[in-house]
Amino acid sequence: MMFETFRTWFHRMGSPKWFYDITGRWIPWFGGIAALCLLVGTVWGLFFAPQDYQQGNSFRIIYIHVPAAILAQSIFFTMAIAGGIGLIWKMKVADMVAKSCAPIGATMTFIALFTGAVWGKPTWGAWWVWDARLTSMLILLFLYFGVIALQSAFDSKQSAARASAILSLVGVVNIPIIKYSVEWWNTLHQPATFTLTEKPAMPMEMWMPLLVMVIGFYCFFATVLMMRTRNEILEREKRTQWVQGLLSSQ
Amino acid sequence: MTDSSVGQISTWRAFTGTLKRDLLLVFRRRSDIVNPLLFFSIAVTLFPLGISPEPEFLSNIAAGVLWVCALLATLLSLDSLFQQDMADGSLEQLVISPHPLFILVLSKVLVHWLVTGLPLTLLAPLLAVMMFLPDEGFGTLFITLLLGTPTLSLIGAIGAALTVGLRKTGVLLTLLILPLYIPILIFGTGAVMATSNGMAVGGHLAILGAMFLIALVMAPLAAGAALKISLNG
Amino acid sequence: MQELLSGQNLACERDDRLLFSELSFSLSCGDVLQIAGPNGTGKTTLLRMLAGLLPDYEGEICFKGQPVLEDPERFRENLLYIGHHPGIKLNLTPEENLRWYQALYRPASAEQIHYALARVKLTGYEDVPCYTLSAGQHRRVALARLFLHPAPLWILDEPFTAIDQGGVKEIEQLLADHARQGGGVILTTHHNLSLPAELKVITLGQSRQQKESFHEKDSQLNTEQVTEQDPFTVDQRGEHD
Amino acid sequence: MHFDSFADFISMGGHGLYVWMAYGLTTVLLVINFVLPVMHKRQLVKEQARKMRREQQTP
Repeated sequence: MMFETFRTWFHRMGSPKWFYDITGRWIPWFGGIAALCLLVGTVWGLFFAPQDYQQGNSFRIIYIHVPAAILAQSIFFTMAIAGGIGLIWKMKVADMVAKSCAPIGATMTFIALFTGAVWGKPTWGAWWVWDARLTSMLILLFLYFGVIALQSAFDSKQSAARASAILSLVGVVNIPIIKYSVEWWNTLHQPATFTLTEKPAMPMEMWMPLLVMVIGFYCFFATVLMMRTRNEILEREKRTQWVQGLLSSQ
Repeated sequence: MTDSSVGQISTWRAFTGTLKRDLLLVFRRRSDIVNPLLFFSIAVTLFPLGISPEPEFLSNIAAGVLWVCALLATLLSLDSLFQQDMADGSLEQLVISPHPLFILVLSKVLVHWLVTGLPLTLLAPLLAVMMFLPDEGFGTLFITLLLGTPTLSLIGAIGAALTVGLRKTGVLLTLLILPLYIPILIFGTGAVMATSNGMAVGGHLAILGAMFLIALVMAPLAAGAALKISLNG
Repeated sequence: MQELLSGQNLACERDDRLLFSELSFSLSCGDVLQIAGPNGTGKTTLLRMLAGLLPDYEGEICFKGQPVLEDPERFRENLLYIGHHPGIKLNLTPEENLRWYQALYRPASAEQIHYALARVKLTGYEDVPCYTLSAGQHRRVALARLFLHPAPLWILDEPFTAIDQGGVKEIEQLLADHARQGGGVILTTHHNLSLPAELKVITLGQSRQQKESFHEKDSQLNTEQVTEQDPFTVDQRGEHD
Repeated sequence: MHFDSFADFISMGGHGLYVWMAYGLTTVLLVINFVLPVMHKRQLVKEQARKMRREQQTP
């Protein structure tokens, strides 16, 4: 019974029109929650959260650095899963979702890198330190660039989607290996440097805004992802009647 | 039609047949073997010239330089892995032959390693002398390259398969593959440095071996799937 | 006669362009099927699809009544496909080229390979690197596989490209013999085939002509060109790419 | 409220440059990420309108 329900849902999900309609209803909700959480989280993090006893107020960068870093990785996973679904079940919508993930993920990775570097300046006294987290973020950014470059190198949209799906799946297998090896490499070369975010115990007032920001970032990602996928649907299905009707009515 | 269908279809024969054919092709065009080796030697030479010929300094960076250059030499030779087969139509024949595609891909990757990875590994100790690698490091360098270069060929095959159908590959292959090479580089050089510092390297080698096995299982499958896509690009 | 290959409701869409749809056919043992139609109507695509090189299509292809996707290996063992590019390595001799192909299927002795090369008029060229041979001779090396690999189903994309008139006659004879012995052939060609056996023809691109009127002039021209096409013009085109 | 005055808030205990740089660039990038699909959609609608007009002119 459960399985049947899931299958019909999965099947309907594969229909671009259905996906377009349902996400049209979801976008305001996700967008609203995203705006609310980002606003509340920022105000809370900047005004009300206490400052760190070691790092002072530069600590407040954590409220964007950590969510961006989390998102950078989960978007890569989302992209690979969507790509895999598109590859196995030949689902067009999944291909489009995977394609829409890449630029958002690259942005998040860049935000994580940039905020990490800016945070590093007052903490370590240098704009760039070969810290394990920053280094893996840098490699992740390269992986994103690879997927985007491969995506745009193909003439055929179908082949582009398939090829980048394979690349992102290969990337997903590699991400834990890369992370592990970079961390190991880091301990080898810089023993006992203190990392930016790993605190033994953060007080409640410090991590609550962080939680709010993480939720906000996730909702923001969902919103933009749906918007991009909807555009992708419009572009690829522009010969169908429903898209033509929909576009000309606006 | 001949009436002699004596032999049976055998995947092993397809594997060795492809292996023999590709080795023969390389043998006919020897520059495919020599060019990566020349690149390797020249690139290594640039470091003393570009940074400093001081023995103490060079011995510090020797392992890293040798590994990075070996990696780049492999990368540059990957471009042609499937290119010829794509152009002359024999790639189509590989794909529709009654054998699992990953076996045939494996055979091509093996040839690639035999003509680039293996010679690079053999040449590396020689260049290591010029880079003043500490004596203890030689064995480890050789073993890590022996374990690491097949992984480089395997992972590289995925990138080569993904880009073979494109009109202009350019640096795309490098962009796709280099980030995936980083773990191998880290553990390869890490092992050599560890021996130079008198530490045990069993762990490093085990990890390199594990990465090789993962690549051995997964890369031919991924490359095979990528080839099928590239044929339709 | 037993059915060798059949397709039901085949449709192919490449990048939002519908090449053909609702295409059904059936190839029995003893049939020769020609795919005809003007350039760009999907002849090669259809052949690639039938050979299993195209993963996305709609409809179903059956080999001896069984869907190809259920047992692709069995289908592939029984298929001989020669594509647009002959698949010949220029740095290898004809004999070495054929030896590799036979390694993929059933091994052949040197005598068998020499016999096959003799049948395509390449005696004396067995040990010569292929880059010294002409485009027509490359095609002949590929066609020599027809004598070596006893597959019932042949799919040939423009097998007469760059082949001289005498050669075309022989290959036509070969196709007829293969059909008489119970095999099936699917091919595209711009030649007017003269076969003793009955020739089935599928013409692609007709429905499109009806829909898009501006194509009409084009396609009329094409049917005339097909009959008059000189093998040498094809030859030159083949060498360019 | 953690800060005593607005100036205090801006200076962030001497780390103002870093904090505001991080937050500023992030805001810009997030806004760009949001605006791009909106513009893209507008462009798609415009293209469709243009196509409709063309088809009406040459039936």
